Amino acid sequence: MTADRYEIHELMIARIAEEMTAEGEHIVLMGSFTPLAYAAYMLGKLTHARDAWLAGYNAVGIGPVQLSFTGSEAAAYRSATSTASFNQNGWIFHLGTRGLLECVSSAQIGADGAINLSAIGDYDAPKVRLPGGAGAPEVVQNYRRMVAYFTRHDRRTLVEAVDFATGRRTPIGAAAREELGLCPGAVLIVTPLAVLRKDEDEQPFELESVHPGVDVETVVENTGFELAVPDDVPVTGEPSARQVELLRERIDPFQTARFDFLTGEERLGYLEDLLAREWDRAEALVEQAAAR
Amino acid sequence: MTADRYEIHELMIARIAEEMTAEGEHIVLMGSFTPLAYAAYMLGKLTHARDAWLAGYNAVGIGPVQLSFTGSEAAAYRSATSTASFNQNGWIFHLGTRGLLECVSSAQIGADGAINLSAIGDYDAPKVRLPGGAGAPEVVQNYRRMVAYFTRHDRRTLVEAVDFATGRRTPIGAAAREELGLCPGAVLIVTPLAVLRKDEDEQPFELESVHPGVDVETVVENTGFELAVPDDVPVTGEPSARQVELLRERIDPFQTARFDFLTGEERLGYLEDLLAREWDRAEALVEQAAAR
Amino acid sequence: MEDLPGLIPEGSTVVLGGGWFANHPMAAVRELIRAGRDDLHAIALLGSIDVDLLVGARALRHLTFSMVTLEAFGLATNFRRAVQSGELPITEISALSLQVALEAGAHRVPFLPLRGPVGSDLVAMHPDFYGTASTSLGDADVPVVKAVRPDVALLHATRCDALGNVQHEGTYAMDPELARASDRVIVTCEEIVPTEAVAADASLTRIPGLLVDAVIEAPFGAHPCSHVPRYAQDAWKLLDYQKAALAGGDAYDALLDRIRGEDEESYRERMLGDGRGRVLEALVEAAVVIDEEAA
Amino acid sequence: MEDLPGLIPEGSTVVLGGGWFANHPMAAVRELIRAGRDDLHAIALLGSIDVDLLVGARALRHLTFSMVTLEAFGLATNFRRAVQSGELPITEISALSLQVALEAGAHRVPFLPLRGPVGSDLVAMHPDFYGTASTSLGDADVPVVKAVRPDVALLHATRCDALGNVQHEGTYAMDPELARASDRVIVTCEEIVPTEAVAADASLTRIPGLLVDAVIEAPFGAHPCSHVPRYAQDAWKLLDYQKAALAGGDAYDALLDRIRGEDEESYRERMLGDGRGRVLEALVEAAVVIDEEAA
Repeated sequence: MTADRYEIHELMIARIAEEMTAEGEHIVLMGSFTPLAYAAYMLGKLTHARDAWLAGYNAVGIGPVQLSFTGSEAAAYRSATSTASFNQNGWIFHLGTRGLLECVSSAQIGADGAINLSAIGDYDAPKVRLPGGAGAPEVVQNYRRMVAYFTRHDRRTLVEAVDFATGRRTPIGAAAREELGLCPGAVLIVTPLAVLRKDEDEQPFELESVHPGVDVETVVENTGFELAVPDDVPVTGEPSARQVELLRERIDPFQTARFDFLTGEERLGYLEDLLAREWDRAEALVEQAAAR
Repeated sequence: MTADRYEIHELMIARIAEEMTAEGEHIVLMGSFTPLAYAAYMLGKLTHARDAWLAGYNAVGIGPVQLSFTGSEAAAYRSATSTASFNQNGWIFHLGTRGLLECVSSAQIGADGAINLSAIGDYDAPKVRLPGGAGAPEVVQNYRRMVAYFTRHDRRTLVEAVDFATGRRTPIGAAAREELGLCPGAVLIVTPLAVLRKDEDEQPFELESVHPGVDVETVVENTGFELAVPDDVPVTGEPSARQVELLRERIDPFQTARFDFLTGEERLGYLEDLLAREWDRAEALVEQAAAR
Repeated sequence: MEDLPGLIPEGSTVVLGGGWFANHPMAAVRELIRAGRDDLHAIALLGSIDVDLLVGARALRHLTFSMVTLEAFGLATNFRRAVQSGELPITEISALSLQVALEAGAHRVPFLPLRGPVGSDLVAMHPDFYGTASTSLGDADVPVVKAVRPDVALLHATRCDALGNVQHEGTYAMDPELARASDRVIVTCEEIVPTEAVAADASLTRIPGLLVDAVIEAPFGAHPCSHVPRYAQDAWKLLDYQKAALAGGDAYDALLDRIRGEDEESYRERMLGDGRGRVLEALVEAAVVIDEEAA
Repeated sequence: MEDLPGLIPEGSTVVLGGGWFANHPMAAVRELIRAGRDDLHAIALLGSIDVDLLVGARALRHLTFSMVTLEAFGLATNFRRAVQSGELPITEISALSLQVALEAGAHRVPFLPLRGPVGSDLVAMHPDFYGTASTSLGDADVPVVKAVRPDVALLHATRCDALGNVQHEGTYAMDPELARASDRVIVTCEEIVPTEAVAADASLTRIPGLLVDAVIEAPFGAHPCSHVPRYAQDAWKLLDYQKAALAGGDAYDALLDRIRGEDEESYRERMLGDGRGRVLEALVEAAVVIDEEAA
């Protein structure tokens, strides 16, 4: 049953969660701060991918954790069935052949699927120095599935060529990947307007689906690189009522996944609000303990 | 105070224990079955090298353990301050630069310090197939000190050239070793007759000391390779009364370190005796528990 | 604690433990700022306020990193400014490659092979770090990274004993590998305990004492970062920090002056007095694992 | 338990967990003998009765090892005879190099560098395993070993859960790396427990369940080897074994026939009945750590 009302980030989460499968030997790791992706992992784990393996920080085999700025880490350890150093996890999951799904959110993505997390403008004299890619350069290369998600779909984000390729999945074609011993899997882009995918190195990104109410023209106009548009473009599936309920009540009651959709000015205020609720919850616990 | 009475293995243990120092960043590991060496490690740890680091099995930072066939492993874990897989210990201690003292007991040792733990006779059609060297090939190369000990000193054991070099410390000279980033340190041979040492690749083993009552001629006659004999050969220091007491009462009450001095025929009977005492101790515990 | 900076020789390359907002050695970072250091080459795997504070206090002459970010609070303001202005020379290395390079340092080998970031522009940019190997076994063009051996590792842990054994109950990131790779290892910890307490749960010991040169007791030593399961990140003080950094000028100078004018005990009183510390502890308890059966 | 041999394809390369007399997967070894296997390539890091029994039962077509010995009980009789007669083809590799080669397999890289056994005759004997590498970073002639990726890892543990998480309380040798290196991982354990029991002490989990293909409950599954802290090695039964092996002929055939004619439950009754198991457990308790203060 489709939800009567949902927000766009909930649709994106549900679409990304489709990529979560319960393939036994693969794992999904919570790495650098990407709350929308985390919500998708948890949603998959609570619905169609109950046997999926999750990890975060040094905790491996964790349960689905409620997202919060101050609680996700603690919940990960409380539910973990094992722990391992970043290096051990790096070898086995990130650099091995056992990574299932990696979501990245970069400043730019290019026609070739390259992502820029380093610098806008000249690398050596940047207009904006970005945070850097953490493990994304290796991870987009070695995981089974790569999803780049963006909270805006425009020609400044989806560009012909990125200013700097912090990471690039190469090759992309399944046959070429398998020949090199790499896991096959397309590059997926999920935005507030549409889902794009690239299956072959020599072919452009294809428009996989447009979200309800979005017309194809809008997507093409706002994409800075050539887009293959099939004759019949499907509409992205909407989240179910149950998915939306799980997201709002269980997975992300503090709405951390909405965060990236705010403008810079809105953010700090939203954050203060959200943190006030986390604080109240903790303070209530302290008061309860004092009362006992 | 020198002990009034001691057995030859106790003298050998005390001499090997001298090589135990408490150098902070170095460690001594109990690996393959060499009870005489273990006794030396424990003796050092209980006397002049109290700060020494010991490890055994996956247990690191262990206390001095009483030697027994069935108890050393359990005692190692009970006293451990950390654990690590063989690979982690391999990298950090064996293959790193932190191994202090490695004792080996091989079938043969050559004039060049090579040890044979693989085969007597032709390797491909051996007269006696030996156990193999475990980690000795890497360890004799990378540790600070290498001691080869033998329970007999004869020309079949100390040979001009080994039938097969399972391992060989190379180079031996301190300057050449340091140039390669290897820990400096001589090759020492400790036998029931004497202590031999080799400090330079191009120089033969030198007679460092003879044990009390052994004449130099006997050592030379029973050594299968050229031996440099100084004008004045010192006598090996005898174990102190306290050392012998520690060995007999604390470290090795079951006398496991005597074991290698027995002939093949004597061994199984000796072992049965010794094991009967270990069994009695455990059975008494079961009976005590039942009585409670 | 005041002796810590003296253990770090002039010009040292210092690698910082922890990752993201978890368990950075913040008490040690503050102490370096109090000592007026301006000579350090920091290596940060997944840096946040640790790096931004060192940059803001002009303690670094170079930074090697894979990421520096204040995540939800925004870009790392001082880091961004200093790189954009050209004031801070940087070496950007992808995280897994940096991890493997430090592991190579720990293993005392000159390089390690890995399934590397072949499509990244960082590879061509750093040919002295990202290389290829061929072997007598028939391998050709295998991606490798060059070993990194820091002078000093600066780590924070849950508890240590006098022998230097180090236990983390929660996030330990790659602290064990940093300890193995570095010539000198300095560990601050929530508490120093008797060795018997360490031996009682030896599987929690992440670093054996023989690798450790100094242990220093520093309660709340990761604050405002988290030290789970003891306390959560102090998101409120992180927000205050970011506001001061964004304001810059006098506001940020005042922040630095307060740190320089107090010791760690005064810092704890200022930051965690009036029961705030207990709320940070309660946040750990308040964290929710979703009941899969009920969901 | 009876299904275990079916999980190991014909001709598999099988790496055995444990080391010396500690924690070899002996119940699994016996089950392979019961199934009449004669097709296996065993890899034994530090083998003892596990290898000698497989060789004595003619289960192996090849053996890769660094050491096989019955230690105090003498040379491994069947191993020695089979190699001396030329019946058993072997590949002898030094232990640290074999460990590193398996780690290379685990890391999915073709080789790893290490400070190798350069003086050993084994190096020249196996140029397809011990190699050298040069790199674009300027390294030349760095010793390396070729990756080893076994088909199957056969391990014994203290407890597992249904998700395949594996905990060892005592000796785990390099079982974690064997699990990572091998395509299929089969673990016997003293007991299968609920996942909550595993999560209660997650730092004891040596192998995460996603690497594990099958877990099988096998109490005393390491016997006559040790599984500390549950039970010590059964030196008395090891001595019986060696006497039969030394006698050879009918005596050793009778030993094999007894194993083949029973299941693991009968084996436990025969070996550990009448309270013998409790004594093996008491031996762990009887072990002595020397009091350094008193000594």
